[in-house]
Amino acid sequence: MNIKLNAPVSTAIAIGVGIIVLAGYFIPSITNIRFALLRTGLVLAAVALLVGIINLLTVHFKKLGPDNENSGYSLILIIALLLTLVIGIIDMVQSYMFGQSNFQMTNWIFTNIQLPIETSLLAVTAVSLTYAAASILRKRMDLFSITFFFVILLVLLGSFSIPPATLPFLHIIRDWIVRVPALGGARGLLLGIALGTITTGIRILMGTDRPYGG
Amino acid sequence: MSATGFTGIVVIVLFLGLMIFFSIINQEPKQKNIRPIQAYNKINQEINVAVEDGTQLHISLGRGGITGPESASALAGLSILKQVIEKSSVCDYPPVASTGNAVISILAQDTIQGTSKAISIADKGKNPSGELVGVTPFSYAAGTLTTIRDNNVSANIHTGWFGSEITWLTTAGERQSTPTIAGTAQLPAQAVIYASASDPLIGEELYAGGAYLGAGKIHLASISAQDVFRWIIIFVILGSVLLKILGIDIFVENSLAGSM
Amino acid sequence: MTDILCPTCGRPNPDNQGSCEFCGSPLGTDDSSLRNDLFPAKDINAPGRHPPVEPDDSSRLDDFLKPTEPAGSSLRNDFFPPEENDDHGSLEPTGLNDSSPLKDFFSSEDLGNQESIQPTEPDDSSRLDDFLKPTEPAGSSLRNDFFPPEENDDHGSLEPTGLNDSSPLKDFFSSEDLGNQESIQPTEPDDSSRLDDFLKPTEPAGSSLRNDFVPPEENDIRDILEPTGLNDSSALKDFFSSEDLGDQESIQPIESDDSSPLDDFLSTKEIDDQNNLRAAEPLEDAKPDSEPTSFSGDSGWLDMLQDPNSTIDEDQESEAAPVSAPTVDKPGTDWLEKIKRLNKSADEVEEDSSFPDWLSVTEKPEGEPKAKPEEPESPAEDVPDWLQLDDDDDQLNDFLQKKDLYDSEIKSEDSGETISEEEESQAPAELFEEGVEHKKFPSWAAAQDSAPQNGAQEIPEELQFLAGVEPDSITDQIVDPFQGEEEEFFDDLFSEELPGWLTTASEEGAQIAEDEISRGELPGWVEAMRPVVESSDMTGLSEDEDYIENYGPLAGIPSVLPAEAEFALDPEQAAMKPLDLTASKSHQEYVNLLKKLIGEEKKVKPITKVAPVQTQRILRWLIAIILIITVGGTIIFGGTIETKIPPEDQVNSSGYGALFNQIDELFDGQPVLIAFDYQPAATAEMHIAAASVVDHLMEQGTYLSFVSTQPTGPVLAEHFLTSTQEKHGYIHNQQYINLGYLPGESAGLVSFVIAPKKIIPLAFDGSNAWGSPPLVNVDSISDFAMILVITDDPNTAKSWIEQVGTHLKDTPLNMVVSAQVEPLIQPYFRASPQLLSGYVAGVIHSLNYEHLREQPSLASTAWLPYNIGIIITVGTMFIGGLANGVLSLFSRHRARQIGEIK
Amino acid sequence: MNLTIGSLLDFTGLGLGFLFTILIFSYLLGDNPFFRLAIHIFIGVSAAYVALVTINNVLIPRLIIPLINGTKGERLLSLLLFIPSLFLLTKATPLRKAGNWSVAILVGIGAAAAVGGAITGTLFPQILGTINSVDPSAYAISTSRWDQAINGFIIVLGTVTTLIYFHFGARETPGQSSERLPIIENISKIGKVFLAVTFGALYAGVYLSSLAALVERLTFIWKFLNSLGFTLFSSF
Repeated sequence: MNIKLNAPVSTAIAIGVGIIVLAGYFIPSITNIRFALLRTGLVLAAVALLVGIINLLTVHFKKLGPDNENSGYSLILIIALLLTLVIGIIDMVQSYMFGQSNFQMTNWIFTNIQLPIETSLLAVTAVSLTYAAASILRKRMDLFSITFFFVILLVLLGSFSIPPATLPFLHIIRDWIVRVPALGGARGLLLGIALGTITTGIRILMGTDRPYGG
Repeated sequence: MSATGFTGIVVIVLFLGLMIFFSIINQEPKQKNIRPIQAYNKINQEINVAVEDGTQLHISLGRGGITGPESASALAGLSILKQVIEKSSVCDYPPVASTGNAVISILAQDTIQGTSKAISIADKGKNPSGELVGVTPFSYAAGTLTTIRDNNVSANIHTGWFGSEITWLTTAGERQSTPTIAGTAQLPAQAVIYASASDPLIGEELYAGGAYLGAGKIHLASISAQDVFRWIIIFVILGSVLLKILGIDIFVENSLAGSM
Repeated sequence: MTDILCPTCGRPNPDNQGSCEFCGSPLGTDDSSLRNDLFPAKDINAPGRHPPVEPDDSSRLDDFLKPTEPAGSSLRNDFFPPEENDDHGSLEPTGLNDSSPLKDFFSSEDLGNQESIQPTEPDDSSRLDDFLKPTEPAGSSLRNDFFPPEENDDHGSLEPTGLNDSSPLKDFFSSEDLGNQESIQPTEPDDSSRLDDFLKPTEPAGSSLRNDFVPPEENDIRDILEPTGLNDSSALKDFFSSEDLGDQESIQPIESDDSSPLDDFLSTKEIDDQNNLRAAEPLEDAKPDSEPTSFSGDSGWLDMLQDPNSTIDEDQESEAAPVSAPTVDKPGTDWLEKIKRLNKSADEVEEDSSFPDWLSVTEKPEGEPKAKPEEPESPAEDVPDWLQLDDDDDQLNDFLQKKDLYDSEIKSEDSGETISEEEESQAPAELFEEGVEHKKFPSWAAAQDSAPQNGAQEIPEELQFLAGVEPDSITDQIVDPFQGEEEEFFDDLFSEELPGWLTTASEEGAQIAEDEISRGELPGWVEAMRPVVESSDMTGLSEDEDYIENYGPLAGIPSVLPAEAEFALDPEQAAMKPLDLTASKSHQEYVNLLKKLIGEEKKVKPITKVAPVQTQRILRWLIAIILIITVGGTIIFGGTIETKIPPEDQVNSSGYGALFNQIDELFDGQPVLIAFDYQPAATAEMHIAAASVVDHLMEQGTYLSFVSTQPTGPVLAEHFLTSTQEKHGYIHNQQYINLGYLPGESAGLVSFVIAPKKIIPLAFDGSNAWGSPPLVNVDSISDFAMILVITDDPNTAKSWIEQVGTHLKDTPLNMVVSAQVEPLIQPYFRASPQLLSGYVAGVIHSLNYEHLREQPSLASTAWLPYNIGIIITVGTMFIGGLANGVLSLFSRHRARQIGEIK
Repeated sequence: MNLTIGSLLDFTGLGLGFLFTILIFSYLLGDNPFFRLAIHIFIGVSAAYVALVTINNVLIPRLIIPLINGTKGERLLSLLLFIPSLFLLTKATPLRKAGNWSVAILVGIGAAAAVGGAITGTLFPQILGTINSVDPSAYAISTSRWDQAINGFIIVLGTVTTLIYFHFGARETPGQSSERLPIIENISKIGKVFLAVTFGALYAGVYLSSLAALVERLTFIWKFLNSLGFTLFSSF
């Protein structure tokens, strides 16, 4: 076990907090402590988000400069970020000071810039997903891939329903696939993931994995 | 304490005991009695390629939060990151890391700095970034796209929590003909990874990264413990099913039911 | 066996003796002592026989440190600047504890010193003594030279002594280095440089520079490291690739501020530690054997040097002496001159161009090395030997002995004396009376010898030179002549010679070593030096042979060296001989193995990189065009289509049926919690799926509370209302409230379940969240009439079910989910403790829901293009998949055929 | 007047939405500066938006307001929260080491949440669900008994074989790669099929989501063009 002791405080904190929170899952009497800690975690996560955004800004500020071919993009990113932030703060002030609710300007930006972009990004994946599914057999021609490929086709066909061309039989097959074998496999996957999750967590609670700068 | 609570504690203690037991028993960490996983072989291979090629590895750690069960996949991703940094320390260009969650980003930076220091990459300019590239799932994916393209990336390793935005990352790798090793705990994203990544990590293979990349005894012990527990689960399921068929209501069910 | 004549009483003493057995006076005081220093006791010839004084490692080290440094620990500090100490913790995981790296480092450090100095002087101790002698006033100068000044910077205490006093010494060292590298290296296969060659394949840049400039220790270290652990050595690479490399040697003495080299240096250190650690343990025993071998040769010709007339043991006469004697005479002057020339000005660059000549000659051995057995041991095995040498070094013992002598001498001397004074005072009278007497020594010894003298004599000149007059020119000088050829040259040398002493050092080789020793062969590393001498002879320096002989200052040589020796041994033969002798079968195997390894290392592994496939892009375009045209066309021309209500039994067993029934039972003003837990990207599908459901809720007149565990959720909720439920015209705070963002993912959810008012005290707009009448009585999440979660993420869905669903009493938990979530949530709907009361999954369920409500909404509008999209996709996938499958089978078949043909 | 401004804003918004949709769709032709422009704006906007929401919904109500308006206990608690928060902020500065312990709190919580969540949220419920899948009485929505029994067994088989598929332990035979016991190897093949089915079903789901987005975007584009007056096809 690679136990280093040069960050004993952080390690002790991580272990201590972890054990209390974990115990809170199983021992009802300390549930309150667990929630207090969880709330602390929420606030800290929020602060961390600010740190992350400062980090994001810093990174792009660093990219500014004539020698970086992408500095233009970074500049745009910074402008977009700061502009939205300023508008949002104005909104916030209005909301708190003057009771004008619902962050209209921010929402406008969100609705007309972020939302279309996000939806478009997902829409474009339709093409990528079709391509990926079509080329799976070239990548890996094995039982797994063949099954995978035909199950995709079956489930898609089972979802298809335009009255004259509806295939009720396929609907039933699709339903059955989703309900039975897919569930079996998913349970196995989830149980396996749970096992992996538990060991990963326990390693941190043991202090052997210390990603927190320990 | 409820039956569930008691069972939960038993599970944890059992895991802890198994992990310690295996880490003591397995004195030779080099001796890996574990099935080969292609994706991890590929990571090792790609590290070598990056060294010889003067390219970078790109590791994205997903967007999972730290305060939920998603954290585990990000933490597993971090231990993979650590191993990759350690192993690719001879690279001219150390790996570049990207995340979509602020806490993970901080952790990635800490991991990078800690690891780099341990291996004495003193030149900070060369340090991998660990930056937060975007804060919503798709902005994270979009930011990571930029990272994949703008850096001299020879391979992409996506280990962490992703949703269907992983499609963008895996196909970006494919478009550039760079190998993509990806794994996540989110099931739909796993399906996408399976279809579009060149080397998918399926299910809990993601959590075995430390063991396969040589993070030490405790990681190997972890997967041994997982194996033991796997069989316990299997026997519990099969046993209970058998008893159920026989019409016997059993203890196991009562122990677990509290949480259902 | 040669005896040393006591300068005082004139009686012979065993040459491992520090002081005269008869009169007790130190043997080092006269010229013979110097010689002793330079060439350690011959007694060590016999393996296992140790000099009388055998300090243990630590004492040796201490001794080593003491005289050179007022504060012995400062040396250590130099080696381990503070930052590095900080790092120890981080190193621990690899198994190092704090102290071990230090120890290891020291051992390697010593090795480094020995090795690096060896080239000029065969004997560690004597070498070190020499080093120390002139440098002693400022011990730290040694450090300065070996370790870039920056390190000294870290230690205020050292600075004054180190930097101030050391300038002459720096000169000395710089000249030393120049000497070593320019003139001596070629003649002597320095281990480090040899190993450097080893490394080169992996390090494209700066390798030649390294050879020339990198302080010897580092070279050695690298040698040790690289073969054993390429992975770990990145830092080393950094170190070497860094621009400073070249400058370190030349500039360091002048400038002490640079910090980057320090880092680099540190990095190498750490890696060294690790590697050394790994290597150190197994090696403990082997060393003693190796040393003796090396001395047998030394002593032989030492004797001759010492006293040409003295009786020489038969063994030595026949073997050792002859070997060394001839080599001694000729090149000695060459070297000295070279060094002098180098030191004097940059003009030498031209002169140095002569090096390539002899280098090319030295390349001769290239062919030979392949057969040579010495090298064989794998890098990992090498390391141990090195370390061993370090630990129980006879040479060191010797050195210590002598050092003691020197110490006493030095202490008695005025520390304020100039170096030249010191040197003169310490230098054996015989030697220095004649001024050039040192030329008597074999070239490699002489070179070493000359360096200090240069330092002493040419200080002013060199100081100027070092002061930055032409540091670059030196760099150039040194770099140019060697770059390409040197590598090969040293490679060869390495392959030949390293084994010589390494193998003997190994336990396995102990016996062989004994044999060799008894035959009086030169040890490998001494051997290593000889070929250079020889080569220098051949490279056009040989013209100097006559010259040397006839030259005034060397006139003494004929009298010093027995004539027989010259006849007896042809230098070329001498160079070859040990190679033959050391070749055993196992060695041969090792050589082959190592060669193979090196060869593989050099091989450029083709990196299989698939070129971006053009067809891939075309296929993507094709898919995109097909999809957009068909779907877009359907949107434009298609309109809506009539679909049928699904059969009743199907509805009853479905999630949407259950949800519909529940909502139908809700009434005016009942609080309903809606979680907008999808990401913005999924807006399209979620709007289609949820529009009808939320519409239904609003129709029932429920009071809606929106919450989200995602930051974008609150605005999505607003967007949802404005874009899909415009007709209801719900007003915030009156018919609905947006509670906003619930941070902390599932943890936040758990908190919210227990105390919603505490967790979200304020609504999204900052107003009181729980003030409106329908919510006044809501104290826990169970007080809502219904919970509806709209999500596209199976884990969010699972979190809600596990964390919230389990805490609900009578409140039903329902969901509107994306199609991808359905397989994962439907078991909760079907299982007996029904945690999920109802759900709508994707566009398909939504259409059915709309049918149930008999109010077509978004799903009905989107249905036709959506289904056209599905069928087109299925077609594309099928055709594409089939084509790819056939292609894949075809290529497999072809591959198999090719395999069969092969 | 307000109406005009409102409709102008609406139209600008639609125009922006249209523009960005086209810019993103241009990626289908290949990576290009327009696409990059769009995603950089997107990253900036989304980051700012999330920051705003975080400040507004977390920091202000939980950290600032209790400090100003709260009772003594609340103020104390907020102060207690303030300290690690401040240290965490050092992570954005060169003094980042100072924030390690704050991060350690988060990691501790995260690890515990992961373990606790995995045990209570996945391990127990999924085991129980698997066991109950063979029990017709455990079905809330009942179809035929036999049907359910058979399906139950298939689910159990799928769960167990998939679990076995992940078994890591193997025997190392010298000179060869590690191999698992033949029986495990064979069973895991069945597990692999179940996995493939699961992935196939999920993949189809993901695809349907993205297809819905595609339909929505194309509809939006069409609507926008229509609103611009492109009534070219409306006569059809």
